[in-house]
Amino acid sequence: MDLTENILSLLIWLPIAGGAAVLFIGDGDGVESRRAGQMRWLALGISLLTLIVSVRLYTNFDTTTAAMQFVERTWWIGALNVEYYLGVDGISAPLILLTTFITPLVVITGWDTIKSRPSQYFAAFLVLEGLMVGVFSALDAVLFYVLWEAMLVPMFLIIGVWGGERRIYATLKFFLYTFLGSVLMLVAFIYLYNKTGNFNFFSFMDVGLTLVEQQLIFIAFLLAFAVKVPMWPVHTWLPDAHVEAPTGGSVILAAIMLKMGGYGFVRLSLPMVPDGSAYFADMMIGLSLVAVVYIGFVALMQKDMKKLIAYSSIAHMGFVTLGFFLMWSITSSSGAELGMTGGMVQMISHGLVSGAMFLCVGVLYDRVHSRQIADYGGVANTMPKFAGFMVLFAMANAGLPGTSGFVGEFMVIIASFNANFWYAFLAASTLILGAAYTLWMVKRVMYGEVANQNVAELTDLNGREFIVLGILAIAVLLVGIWPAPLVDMMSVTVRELLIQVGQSKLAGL
Amino acid sequence: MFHAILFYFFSAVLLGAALGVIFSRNPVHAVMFLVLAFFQSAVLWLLAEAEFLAIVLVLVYVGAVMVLFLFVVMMLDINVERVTGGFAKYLPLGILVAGLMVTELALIIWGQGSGVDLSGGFVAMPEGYSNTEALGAVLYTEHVYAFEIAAVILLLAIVAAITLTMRKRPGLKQQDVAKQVAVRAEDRVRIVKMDAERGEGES
Amino acid sequence: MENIHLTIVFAPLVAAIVAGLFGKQVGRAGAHWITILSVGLSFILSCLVLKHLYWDGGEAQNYTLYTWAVSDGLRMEVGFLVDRLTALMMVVVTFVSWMVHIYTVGYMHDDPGYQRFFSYISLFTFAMLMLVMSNNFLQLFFGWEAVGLVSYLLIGFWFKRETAIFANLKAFLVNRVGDFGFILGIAGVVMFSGSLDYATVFASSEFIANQQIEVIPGTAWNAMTVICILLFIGAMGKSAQAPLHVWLPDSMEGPTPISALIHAATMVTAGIFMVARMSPLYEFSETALAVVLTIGAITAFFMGLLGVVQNDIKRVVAYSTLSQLGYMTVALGVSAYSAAIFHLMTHAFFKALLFLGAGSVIIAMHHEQDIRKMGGLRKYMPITYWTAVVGTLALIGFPGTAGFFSKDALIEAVKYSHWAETDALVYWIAYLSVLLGVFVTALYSFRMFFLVFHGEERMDKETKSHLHETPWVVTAPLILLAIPSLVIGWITIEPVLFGGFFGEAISVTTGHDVLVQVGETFHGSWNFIIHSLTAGPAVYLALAGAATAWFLYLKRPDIPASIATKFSGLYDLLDHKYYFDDLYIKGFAAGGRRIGQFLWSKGDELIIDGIIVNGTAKQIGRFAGILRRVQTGYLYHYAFAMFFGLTLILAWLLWA
Amino acid sequence: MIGLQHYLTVSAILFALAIVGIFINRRNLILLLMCIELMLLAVNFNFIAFSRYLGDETGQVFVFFILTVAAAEAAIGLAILVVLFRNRRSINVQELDTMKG
Repeated sequence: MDLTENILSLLIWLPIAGGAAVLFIGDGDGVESRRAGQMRWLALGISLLTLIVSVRLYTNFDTTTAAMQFVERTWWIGALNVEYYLGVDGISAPLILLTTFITPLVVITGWDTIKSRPSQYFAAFLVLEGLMVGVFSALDAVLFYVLWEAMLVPMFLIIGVWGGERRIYATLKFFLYTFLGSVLMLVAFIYLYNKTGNFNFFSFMDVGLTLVEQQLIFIAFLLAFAVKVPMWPVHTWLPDAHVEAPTGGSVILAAIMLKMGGYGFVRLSLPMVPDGSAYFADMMIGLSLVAVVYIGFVALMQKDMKKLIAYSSIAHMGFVTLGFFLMWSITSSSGAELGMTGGMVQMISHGLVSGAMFLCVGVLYDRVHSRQIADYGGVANTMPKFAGFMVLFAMANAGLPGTSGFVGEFMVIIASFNANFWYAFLAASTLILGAAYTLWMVKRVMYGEVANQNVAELTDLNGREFIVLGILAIAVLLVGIWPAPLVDMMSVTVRELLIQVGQSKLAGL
Repeated sequence: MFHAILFYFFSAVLLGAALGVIFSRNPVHAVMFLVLAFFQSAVLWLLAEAEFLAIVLVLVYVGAVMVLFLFVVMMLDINVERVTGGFAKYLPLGILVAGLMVTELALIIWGQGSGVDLSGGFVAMPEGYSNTEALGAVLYTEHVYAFEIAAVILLLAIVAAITLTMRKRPGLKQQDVAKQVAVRAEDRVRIVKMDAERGEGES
Repeated sequence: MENIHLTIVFAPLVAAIVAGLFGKQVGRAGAHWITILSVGLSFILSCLVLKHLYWDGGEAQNYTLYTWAVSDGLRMEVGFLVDRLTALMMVVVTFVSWMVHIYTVGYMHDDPGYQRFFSYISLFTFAMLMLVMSNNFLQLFFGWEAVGLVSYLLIGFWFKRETAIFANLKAFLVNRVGDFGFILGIAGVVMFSGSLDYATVFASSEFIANQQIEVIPGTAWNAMTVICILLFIGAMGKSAQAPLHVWLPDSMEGPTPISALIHAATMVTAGIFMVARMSPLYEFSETALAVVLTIGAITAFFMGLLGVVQNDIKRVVAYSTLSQLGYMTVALGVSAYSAAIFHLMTHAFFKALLFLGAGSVIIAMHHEQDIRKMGGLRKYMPITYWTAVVGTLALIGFPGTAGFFSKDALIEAVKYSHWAETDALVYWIAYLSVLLGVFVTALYSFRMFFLVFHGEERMDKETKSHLHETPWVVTAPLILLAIPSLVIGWITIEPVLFGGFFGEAISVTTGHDVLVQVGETFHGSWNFIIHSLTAGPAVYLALAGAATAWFLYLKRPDIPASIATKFSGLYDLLDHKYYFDDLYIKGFAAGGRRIGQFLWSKGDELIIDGIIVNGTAKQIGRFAGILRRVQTGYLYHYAFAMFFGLTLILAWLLWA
Repeated sequence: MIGLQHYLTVSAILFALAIVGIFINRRNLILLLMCIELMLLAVNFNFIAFSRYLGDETGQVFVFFILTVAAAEAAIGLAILVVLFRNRRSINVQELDTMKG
């Protein structure tokens, strides 16, 4: 089999098949048994293999074209013109790489911290990985929708089975929120199908639509994606889901699943309903800025570390949507691309940084079994290595230059200044708010005298944790110091997208 | 005419048997009445020249399913008195609903309510016609796929019935072949190293 | 040359990484050797660079190291611009840093975080060099925030101390308020010039100056003014100008070497450097310069005043730093950029000297910092004493010392500035502030000096018995810093201020060129001393201040206390630092928390989650609660419902 | 002439009787199952009648399948009943209300 021809299918089905295999091996006679050990190695091997395969996606990626690459196309449900149609461009390829990069780390994280049903846990993550890659590479609406919804199932189980005390509430809230949103997306797909006769994304993009149609479709998409991002005011599922999810679940949720929303906006909303998007752009910018400022304040007052990071995720994702919808407010010739690219980079960076932050909390939680800030204090005394990582990631979260967190924020702030001074003003307030909530937490958790017996008994990072956090730290710094490869990957596609979005579809009627 | 008499007679017995099913206090009696009803149905189907199904009904239904019913009824020690209480309480309601339904159906069947003419007789079959052969012809050609699925469903029913009713009794030794095959030496024998013990009086 | 630049910048980084990540492997000695050697290397190479640019007449170099990212035609690059301004800063930074490195060997001798400390200060040197050597706004911002990060880490170095970790958070956040303005300024630069590169931006400064921007809808402001003020907000944060000065005194919670390095000599001057670097932009906005001047004047005078009532030895020096930074800002405001940089340089030496001297005293006093518990240390610590004399004299601007030349030139520049004609109010505020500031500076400097080194010995016996001079690693840097504090002004005033040292690095429009006016009366350093003795009140004000301090704190120590009680209102105001801290902590910080709490509990939890989300769920639940009665669980009820439905359907078929 | 209508009538009455059976025997699960069998029988009657009326064997094929499914249903239903009885010592429907909302 030629690897590059079917690389996307491989990236989708390899982890899913691997997940099935892991499930089949099972836990043996418990967590300590030889069989469970083999199962873990298999899970890690599969995820690493997927990562290695995805490296080829990067090396063979052509950054000079905006066209879809690695295309695979065959009939799936012929009667309805549904295709198995895969392909990536500069928007989706980085996200796929992020997915394959994060999953092995999650597997390593769960290595010995998951005590109950580890095989099912790992299988869920592997299957989830395949589905997520599928969502990012699907170019057929039905395929996209099916994978989009299928993704909920493993995540639902991860939170519901391995979660915290209020996991049932959280997982139901998560499921209902996201499901409710995406059902309307299906309605929009069916409407477009009735117009075009197939489910191909490109024919959706080409079909002419009236303004009212575009507005309605935009709203349908908006609900699906805004929930995923999540945008204010449909964000309240996220803190709950994060708080209750196991560490790996939080990482995947923050690092990748939230990106689905942003990805949906650029892949579907903008090119398919450009006039509808233009119509609602001001509202989107408004909601994004509310997310940045309002959520920034809310994050300040969180007593639970995971909740705090969850809220900071919402604020950071506000930058993503802000960057995407700036283009109509920018009258000068430049800035639109910068905003869009900034939003994209912010997605990648947030994947790394928030994932790392959740891992850090996970490290503490595994030892003390508390997420409350008040239960800690002076952790740096007993866990110096960990403190180094935590401060680094906190700084990245606060958008310090030289870390990945800065790149996207910088681009978006500059672009938003082109649009309106006050947009930039409110967006830049994250510099203060982000630093305030992140570092205040660091102060209360890491610094000070050893607060209690639990902290005094903490042991520093073990090898596995060190490797995971170390890899993420390198990635965060690398993207921060040299984001050019990432930006180059996107730039041609983003430029093409902007041209496409710039053309009104009303003329196509 | 003879045909009509037969039809009415067997119909009457069929309905009587059905009444017997629903009103008998003893479940065993009820099953027996049900068997009777099936027999009458088979006869009526024969009258309608559906011989194959009539035979199948007797063989499969009466021969297998009804025996199963009887088996269960006899096997389970059911307190008849307790179970059949409250008999009369719901009778009026039942009769009301049933009566209403029969009336409505009759109106449809005998009236023109449905807009379809139902008054005709059956199509006469040509000479040498074999119901079994004709059924077989469609069953193994047009409906072969459904036929296969029906077979699977039956298999499923067998498996389901067995797994449902099988029970593991505590204290009963059972054999796990998978475990036997997967066994390793170190699971069986544990070599313990220890100092030799000294008995009393030794030094 | 490029390799030399790279070595200068990255040698400290490599050293920082080695000392930080492999601290255990290299050990304590390894950590200090590698960092000291690498920073020393940087210093020597920086001197070479300066020599190449000044004496050898080398060309300024501006090149790109690598492309960070390109998007939308905006090239975001990392590169170096090394001209004489940069080279001067490099020498100052690496020299002070080097001294501090050596000094640290003694000061942090017993600290368990020894390697970490060396790693941090080397990292700081790297960041500061990135800042000053940058040729574009992106890298400038990188360095800007990176020094802030290291400052954060170092203030909180003793992270067990509640006050230290409060101070470092405060420092970072206040700096972030400045950076908030700074990044908006950068965004403005990009918007109007389409580039981050200094050269391109400066080339289009005239274009920017003709642009308008509507910040408040309906009122068009000059784009250059908006950009310059936003950038200056960044400088206010970093250089601790009022009202963003509050973090600097608190930052004294960090170990003394870093107070000398970061919070006196180098990092806090980044704002001054930045404005000087941006002189081609600031020159196009009178309004922005007026803001700079006013803020600087206010800081110079009022922050100095606070130094008079402080009792912590380091805080006194910190307030004097604030005040001196105000002087530099004033110089920027009158377009005397060279004077600002000149004062920055001399200040770096003598303030580092004073801080390290204070540190030496603190070591000797066993980490006692209250000057009321010192006194008479002169005979125990002769080297520290004499270096402190040099530092104090330089600080008050005693004729002949480095501080004298820079400060006097600065005051002259204010006196002759164009503001006298264009805006008399601003002019007089600035001029009076700097003049009165001289008096105040002398007063608090000598107050501290006398209280520490002269007079009654107020320490307890235990401490007294251990008093002795500090080891050579501490005193050697003091001596090495005392030398430039004495002579650097004498040597360099002519080329730096009047000799066009900076060349094209600093540009001043003709009408603003106040230093040319000052330079007309300049005929050599000796003459300059004579001139200021005869012409200006500044030197006499300084002497008066010193005399007052002698009178109040040595001769009649009872008077200050009675003044404090007599003018208790004023004293309270000063003691509470004009209530800025209270305003920020009770106003902004607590207010922010209250807003957060309100939005969270009322917005998120009550309205969105409580009413909308769970409210919907509850309504559905209530409805279902009614419906569930139908579901009795009895099979025959369901059967009945089915048949009932069937009957209805039949009826519908029949009659519909 | 005995025709479609007659058969349909018989089946309708049979069906109605089964309903009555379900109503009055609402305590005995076995009888409920039997009544369901009766109903299926009534349905089969209809199929056969229509098949003959229209001269199309498909109706009878359907009956064939219904018989199959009914057999499966009876087998599984009875198995469930046995398990139920084993666990509860009763097949009284009124005690089986775990589905209560």
